[in-house]
Amino acid sequence: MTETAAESLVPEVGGLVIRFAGDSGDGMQLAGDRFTSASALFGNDLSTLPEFPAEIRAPAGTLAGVSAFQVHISDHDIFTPGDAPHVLVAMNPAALRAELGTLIDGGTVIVNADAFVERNLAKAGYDHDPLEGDDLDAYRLVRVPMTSLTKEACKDLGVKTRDAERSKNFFALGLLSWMYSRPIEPTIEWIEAKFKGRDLIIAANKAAFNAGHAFGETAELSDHQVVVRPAEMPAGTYTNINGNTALAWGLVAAGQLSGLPVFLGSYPITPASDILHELSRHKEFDVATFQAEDEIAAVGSALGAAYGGHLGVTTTSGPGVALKAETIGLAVSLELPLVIVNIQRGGPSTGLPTKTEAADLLMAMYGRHGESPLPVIAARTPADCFDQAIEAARIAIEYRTPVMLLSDGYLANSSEPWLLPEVDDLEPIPVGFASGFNQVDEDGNGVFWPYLRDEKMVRPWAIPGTPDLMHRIGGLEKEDGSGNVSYDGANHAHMVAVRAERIARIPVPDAEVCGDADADLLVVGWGSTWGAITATVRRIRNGGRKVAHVHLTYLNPLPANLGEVLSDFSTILVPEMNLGQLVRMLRDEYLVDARPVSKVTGQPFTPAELQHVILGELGDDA
Amino acid sequence: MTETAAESLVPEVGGLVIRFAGDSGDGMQLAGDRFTSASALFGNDLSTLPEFPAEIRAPAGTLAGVSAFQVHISDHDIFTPGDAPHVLVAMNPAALRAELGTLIDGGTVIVNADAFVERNLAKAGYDHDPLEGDDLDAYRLVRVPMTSLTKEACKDLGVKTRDAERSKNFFALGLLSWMYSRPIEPTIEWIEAKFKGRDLIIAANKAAFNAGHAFGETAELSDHQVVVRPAEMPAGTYTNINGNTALAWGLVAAGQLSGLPVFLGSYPITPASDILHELSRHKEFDVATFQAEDEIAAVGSALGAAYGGHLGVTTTSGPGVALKAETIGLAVSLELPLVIVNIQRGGPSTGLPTKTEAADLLMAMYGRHGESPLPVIAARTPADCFDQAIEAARIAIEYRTPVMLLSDGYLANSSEPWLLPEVDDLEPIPVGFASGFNQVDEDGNGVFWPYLRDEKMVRPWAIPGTPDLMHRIGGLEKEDGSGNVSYDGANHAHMVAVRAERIARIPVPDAEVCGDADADLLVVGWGSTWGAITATVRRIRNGGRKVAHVHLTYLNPLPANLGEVLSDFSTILVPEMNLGQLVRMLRDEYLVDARPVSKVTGQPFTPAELQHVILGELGDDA
Amino acid sequence: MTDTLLPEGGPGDVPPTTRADWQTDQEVRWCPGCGDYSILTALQLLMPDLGVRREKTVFVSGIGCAARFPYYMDTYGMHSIHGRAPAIATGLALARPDLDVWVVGGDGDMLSIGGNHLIHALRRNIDINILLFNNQIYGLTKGQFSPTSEKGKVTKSSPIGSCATPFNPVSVAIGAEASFVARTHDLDRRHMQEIFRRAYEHPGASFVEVYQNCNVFNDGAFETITKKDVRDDMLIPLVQGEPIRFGSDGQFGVARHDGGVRVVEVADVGVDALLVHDEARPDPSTSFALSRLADRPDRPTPMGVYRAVDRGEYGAAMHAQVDQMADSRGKADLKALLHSLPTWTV
Amino acid sequence: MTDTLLPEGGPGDVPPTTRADWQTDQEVRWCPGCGDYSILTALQLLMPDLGVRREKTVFVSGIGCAARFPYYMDTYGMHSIHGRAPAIATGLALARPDLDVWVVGGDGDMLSIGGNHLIHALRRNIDINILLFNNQIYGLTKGQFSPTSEKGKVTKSSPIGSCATPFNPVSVAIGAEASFVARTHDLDRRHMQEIFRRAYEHPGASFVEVYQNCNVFNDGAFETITKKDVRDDMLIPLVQGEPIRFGSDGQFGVARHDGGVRVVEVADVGVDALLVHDEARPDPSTSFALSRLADRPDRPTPMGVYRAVDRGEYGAAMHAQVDQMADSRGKADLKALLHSLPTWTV
Ligand SMILES: Cc1ncc(C[n+]2csc(CCOP(=O)(O)OP(=O)(O)O)c2C)c(N)n1
Ligand SMILES: Cc1ncc(C[n+]2csc(CCOP(=O)(O)OP(=O)(O)O)c2C)c(N)n1
Ligand code: SF4
Ligand code: SF4
Ligand SMILES: [Mg+2]
Ligand SMILES: [Mg+2]
Repeated sequence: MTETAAESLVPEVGGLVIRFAGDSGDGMQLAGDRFTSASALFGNDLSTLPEFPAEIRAPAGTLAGVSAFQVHISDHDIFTPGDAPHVLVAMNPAALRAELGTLIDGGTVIVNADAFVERNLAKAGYDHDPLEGDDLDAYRLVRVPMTSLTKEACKDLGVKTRDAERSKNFFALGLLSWMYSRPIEPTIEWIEAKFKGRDLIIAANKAAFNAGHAFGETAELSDHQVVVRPAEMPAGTYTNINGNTALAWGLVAAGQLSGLPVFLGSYPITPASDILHELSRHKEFDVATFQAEDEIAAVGSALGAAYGGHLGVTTTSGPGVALKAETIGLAVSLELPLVIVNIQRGGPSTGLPTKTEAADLLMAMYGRHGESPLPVIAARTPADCFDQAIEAARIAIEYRTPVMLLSDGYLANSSEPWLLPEVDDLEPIPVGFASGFNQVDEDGNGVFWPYLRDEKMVRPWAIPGTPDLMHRIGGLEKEDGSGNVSYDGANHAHMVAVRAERIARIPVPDAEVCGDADADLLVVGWGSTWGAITATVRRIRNGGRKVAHVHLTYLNPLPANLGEVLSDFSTILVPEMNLGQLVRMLRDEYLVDARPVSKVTGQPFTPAELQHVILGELGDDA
Repeated sequence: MTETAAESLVPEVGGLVIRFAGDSGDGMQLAGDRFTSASALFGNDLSTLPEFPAEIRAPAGTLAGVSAFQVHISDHDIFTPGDAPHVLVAMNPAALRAELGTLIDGGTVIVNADAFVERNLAKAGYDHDPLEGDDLDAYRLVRVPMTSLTKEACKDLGVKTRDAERSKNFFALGLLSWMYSRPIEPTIEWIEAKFKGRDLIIAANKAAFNAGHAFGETAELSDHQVVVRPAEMPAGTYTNINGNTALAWGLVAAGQLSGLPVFLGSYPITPASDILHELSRHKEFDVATFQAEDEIAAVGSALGAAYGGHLGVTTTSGPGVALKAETIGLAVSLELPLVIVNIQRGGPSTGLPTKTEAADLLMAMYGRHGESPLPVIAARTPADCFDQAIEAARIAIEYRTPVMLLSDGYLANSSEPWLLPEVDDLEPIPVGFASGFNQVDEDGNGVFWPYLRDEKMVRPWAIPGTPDLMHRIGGLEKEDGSGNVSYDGANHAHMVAVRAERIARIPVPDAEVCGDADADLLVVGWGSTWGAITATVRRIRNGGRKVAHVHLTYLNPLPANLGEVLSDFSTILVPEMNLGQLVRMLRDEYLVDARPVSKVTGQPFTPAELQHVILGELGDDA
Repeated sequence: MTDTLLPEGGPGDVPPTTRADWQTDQEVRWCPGCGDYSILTALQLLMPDLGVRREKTVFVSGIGCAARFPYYMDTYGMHSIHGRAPAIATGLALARPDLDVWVVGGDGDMLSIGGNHLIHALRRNIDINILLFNNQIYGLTKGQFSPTSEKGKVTKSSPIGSCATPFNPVSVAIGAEASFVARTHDLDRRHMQEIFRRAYEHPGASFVEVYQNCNVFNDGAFETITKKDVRDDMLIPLVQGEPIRFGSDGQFGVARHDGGVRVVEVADVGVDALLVHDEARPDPSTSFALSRLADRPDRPTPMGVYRAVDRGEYGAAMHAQVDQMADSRGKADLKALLHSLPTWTV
Repeated sequence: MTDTLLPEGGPGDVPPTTRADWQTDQEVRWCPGCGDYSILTALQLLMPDLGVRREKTVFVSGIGCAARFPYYMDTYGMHSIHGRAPAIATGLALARPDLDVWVVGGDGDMLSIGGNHLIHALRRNIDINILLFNNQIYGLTKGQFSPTSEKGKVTKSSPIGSCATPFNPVSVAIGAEASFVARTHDLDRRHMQEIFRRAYEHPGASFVEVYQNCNVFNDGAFETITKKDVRDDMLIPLVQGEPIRFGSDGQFGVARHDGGVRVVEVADVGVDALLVHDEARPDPSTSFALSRLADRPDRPTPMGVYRAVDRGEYGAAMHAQVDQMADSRGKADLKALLHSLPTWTV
């Protein structure tokens, strides 16, 4: 019905960015999430950006307590949660005050008018009611008494008033669903499934949702109504996925593809904990999760399991990686497979734990004593976290080395439609434990040398339990080949070189240039900036200017062709959510005058910001 | 008497490198040390290189158990323990086998012939007696039955035979003292002082020493006798100092110069432990040493003490720095003074704990999560450890920041004559704790803002106990100025920039070019390579070729003029005891094609090695 | 050389303070209903009574909900990093024996990642007051089991139950040579204050476990023993020198049994059979036995001071050594130090 | 997908081994006279008796003299980093319940830097056998005091004596919920073997403190109790089910006293007054009390198994959960997992 209406009457727009904002207790993450799901099922391309306070329950009604969820829906493929919202839903004055600045000029503000009472205004730091003054003159204001209408809708259901009030996020969702022509059914079904057995809650949420929907229809809001048509997307089955879930599933998949049990040693930390949570729910895949006493024990237990022939994994964020450094160094020396996942967040120190940043790249490269090189790879989108988790495991297993996989708070929590891979198409990861002698001693007897290398410079993985291959490994320098402790200087120099070379030699795909290969300006990125850079490059090229983009998944070793690629461009810009880290690596490695574009505000780049910088660089302020 | 003889008859040489080698239990470190002291008192310039096994008492007689001490004495100023020994003292077959390769062709080998018995030969892996075959044809062999002569000398003293045998290192020392015309008295006095109260030991050691001396005189060794005249050195009082002692004294001095009590939080680790030992002996300087339960507690306790207004210091080696990373990041965020000393050793992981390496520079720079910059400085000679300890403390206190001070195993244990500074000439370190309000609130009342910065961007150090200035600090991002917790993105970006800039702005002395400013080739070094580079550069210039040398004490920030300096040279070589770390920083920072010269054998560069590389570079294989 | 005097605190007598003096201008950001509020109140109300100076008081914490504590006390304070507060406080307390150093942290902060620093601070008997807010859960990271969570606990990271036996914090502390060990709970302000005062007065390390309700992720964890209506029958007050007795009518008591202790009915055994509480026994065995009475917080649980012995605190010994060296060697003389190895003059 | 089978160890019955089978070709590099040698010998001699497979046996250690141990046992082994062996062994033992995992380390390794991992491994009751070689000193770093060094000990880092009270490792372990706790010493091979065998047989974490002489940096630390001529009067054998009695003529015994235990003369109190040793008491209080008998190794010290209770080991519970999920959900199906959130098809 709505859909028919939409198809016939409602104006279409290509894309829309909506930001739900309210108090932490107002359920905005849920509302945003549901809106997103409905949009996904509707067929839009989309990208989300949840943002929440560091406190569990920051004081109600305050700026600190504001929780927001931004979703960008589109009828074509998109890469970011959008430059700036077109629509802001503000459930209370604090949300309005905190978030209004993000809205585009002329955007729509939908407020829960009931919440604009003196007490709340004061808590938000308003000395007047912004709904009355000229604060909102530049916007289209939609005042909706959401609380009272929700209560009204629930009044005959036997729900306590307080509980009824709680459903106001569903009222908002209903209203938005009407305004932006989202399908109703998925939400109704979700409510019924989610709250199964709690009938009163189901009833209240459904009533609130329907009331919101009806409000849109009956109030004179039809001039606000627009529709965003489904995007044309490659055929296949999709699911809406965030980075942490994708990463967890990637680890499960890596276990299946290698045939190895997965052992996750982890210690909770924002924004990585959800990977631990997700994996702990999938033990049937032979996934063991061990919540250790700290990060050192987490990585230590994973390394112990790896020694035992499991796929050892540890997940954490920056502070945890710092603590793991010594043990990672041991793994480098032991040449055992290990996957270390860093979901980066704002630093230094405790920093901004719930905000995103990507300032741990140089720590990944150099954050250990001695020469202790290891492969570093980074995921670029939420769904890519799945692929890179498998890739990290593959490199770790194939090359017997700890691998650092970088993601960040933005990828972790934001979501996008993911074209599900065919499980049977996923490449198996060959393992091949050592099973017999690999050397003869002076007397002609078979012996096992734990550091005898193959053509890839990889040593055998001989796991305890294997008859005859008993051997000892350790962090003291060892003689190449025999693995015996060696204090010999020449051997040490050799081993230092071998450790460097065996990592440097790992083959990684060539860097691909997207956009105009003949442009003057190249943008080089890594990690989650992919979305913003891709969107920006498309815009600039659509605007008729030339620009190229290389996005690095492999940070160590770098793609073999990268130096050559870089040499083709006169200007190289490197946007990073740090003060310039990859850019240092590029300058050092290739002696090119790559320049940093930094953002460290706890939020991802928007295409608008990058566009501004790049056009400025191209000599155009447009 | 000896001296008269020396003056009249004995041929002079400009310099001499002697290597004492024996079993760990043979007392070679002591013999070397005494020889060094006597030479120092005699007025030579000198430089030493002690080397010992990782085991406490490696199995007697084996190659693994060999302990060696190399000393270079000279009649002019020198900078290294020498390219290769002219004289090798080998107390047993293992020592001969392990060390012979280091000797120059035609060098002198002095062996304890008594030790060359079948059992010992076998332990050393000889299948024949090298004293009999042609093994030593290229050398001048001096066979001395040291054990039996020592026993003979002690036989009437009432010393047990076993104990008498133990004195054979003094026999060797006596012999060497005669051969190389060292004064006798200092050693005799030292024996008497050291073993005070243990008369039998004194008697045995003196008897052995005198017997060794007499053996030189009576045996026909006078053709081996040479003298190394005192060096011309600047006037003043000297002492022979190793890097760890100098560093410890520098910390004591920093306490005195700042008027702050020193608090050392430390956990034992080779080769840093001796700093803890030394400082624990000087509590009267208001130096507290706290042996913590681990490195994290060590740095934590030092940070706690720093918060309390002490000069907080922590000393460790690479594995310890890795563990301290998270707490150092906190110190960066808290902007409190803290000195972190890293006596680098061979890595990665446990690596070669008793050998030297300098591969922790990039960890010092980048080994923490988030953007967490801190000043990094490095000592270049044993005595320089004194100055740089003071400098590290000065920067930490003046700029309220953790400072990383790098030394290494070579500097730690080797020694050189040190022209003692006049204590009164040492610059005081101003402190200035905050004592009053620095801000007024809206009501006009005085308040204290812990993050209000002065013109150097430095925040006040307001220590507990100060009335009125109560405030809270922490690792969460804080609002600049007020220091209140702030999750604001713009403030975070500002603070990240401020933290970077306030370190980048610390004024450091310009880089000085030594050698030929108009040369084509510049050698850039840092840390303990100073000696080898300086000696090399001198040799090459003496050979009529042009070469320049810049040695960096300040690694972060780098000297302001460094880019300009580098741009004057077409070839830049960077010798480092790692695979190339400073060279990365230089390439990145200045886009110059600086190239690494690496050595990671657990031993410092020798001038001969560097000379070879540089001359090769200059197009000359000579 | 400069002379940098450490501040002495304000002059003269300690000025009287009120609760308000101990409150900061920072919004308290715990969840409404969190047990942390009442602990904060208890301390803010106690401080004026203790007659201490704000500027001489420091709160050091790690990371967690509990560890937000310093922001709300108008004293000096450091919100440090996860698990490290006891180590940082150790350095501060050793450097500055003139200060009152308090350490606050959660069960994750102090028993999981920070367990080692905690036991070493207790062993060394550093003069700090350690308050462990035990809510048997990780609050700030939104609800994973902690080292004090009961076996089988279902949480985000243990969807079908945790596999681990929890620590008993009092047992851990006693096993680690703690000289002062006590337990209290967030629903009894008066008891908390009494215990905090005792902790404050104790020379050396004081360890106080505070049962604290996390109403968001582990609501009611201690209800079975601390709720008003069951409290009398479930909490066993430890009173120095008194037979250990409890129950709404004093009908229960604690008596020794097979090397440990057990709950008895006074009517069955008689008052004389009850264990007389002596927190100051040099041998910690009885205190340890008391800690085993309740291996889960649904059994009668002793509340109060389990152990309080004066065994000399580390800082005093450390400073005595400084004095000893100063006395035996005279005034610190840098020049003499530099000349203490053999020297020669050119 | 590949099918990577974990090895099952050699086929069939366990082949008999001799001591030589357990020796590696590596030179043993402890100082001559070090107590570590006799512990090594004890284990190498015991292993054939235990009837275990070398390939199924793993020694994991940290760093220190003691931690060199794995190099000398011809089994699988890892010489890891300082303090972390219990954590690494935990991962290995959980991943591979088919292995016998032993952990070896010194007092610094396991009680100083590694204290936290140790107590958590004990609490969780991981199925590993932990041997702590306690020489009350840091050997490998050449002689600093350790957390078990007596107060006042003069070492390189404590030139006028250490200020800290030491840990009593047995008390620490019991306070940390250890299910198996024992003490033995390097001068009594037979006793060591008996204790190591018990540790091996115990399901869950076994903790064995071995008094070990460091003849270079702390020679004779245990002489006052372990030397042949004093041993009978100074070592108290703990024998399950027997009254605790010792002395060259059995003249001494141990009896309960004021909640703890004390040494008595049997003649004074009679045999019936002696404490009958029961390592299996669920309440650890008596075992704890026994650990307090000697607060320094110059007083009569119980040797043997202080505590041995079966309380379910962590790994079994963990693997049961894997099976439980597998049972309830059927065969792991990656495709189903990827389709477990709402999907739509284009
Ligand atoms: C090094 C490090 N690891 C992990 C975290 C994440 N983290 C913050 S608080 C916390 C535990 C909180 O539990 P608890 O200490 O019991 O305090 P509560 O929140 O329950 O008061 C964790 C794991 C962190 N901040 N730093
Ligand atoms: C992270 C780290 N810190 C410190 C050290 C130095 N270290 C090696 S062994 C050791 C302690 C040795 O004492 P203990 O564990 O008692 O073993 P022992 O040598 O006495 O057998 C220390 C501090 C290290 N290797 N790594
Ligand atoms: S999460 Fe729990 S402990 Fe944390 S503030 Fe909320 S109620 Fe308190
Ligand atoms: S230093 Fe001590 S513990 Fe280490 S090997 Fe020597 S005697 Fe044994
Ligand atoms: Mg908690
Ligand atoms: Mg030891």
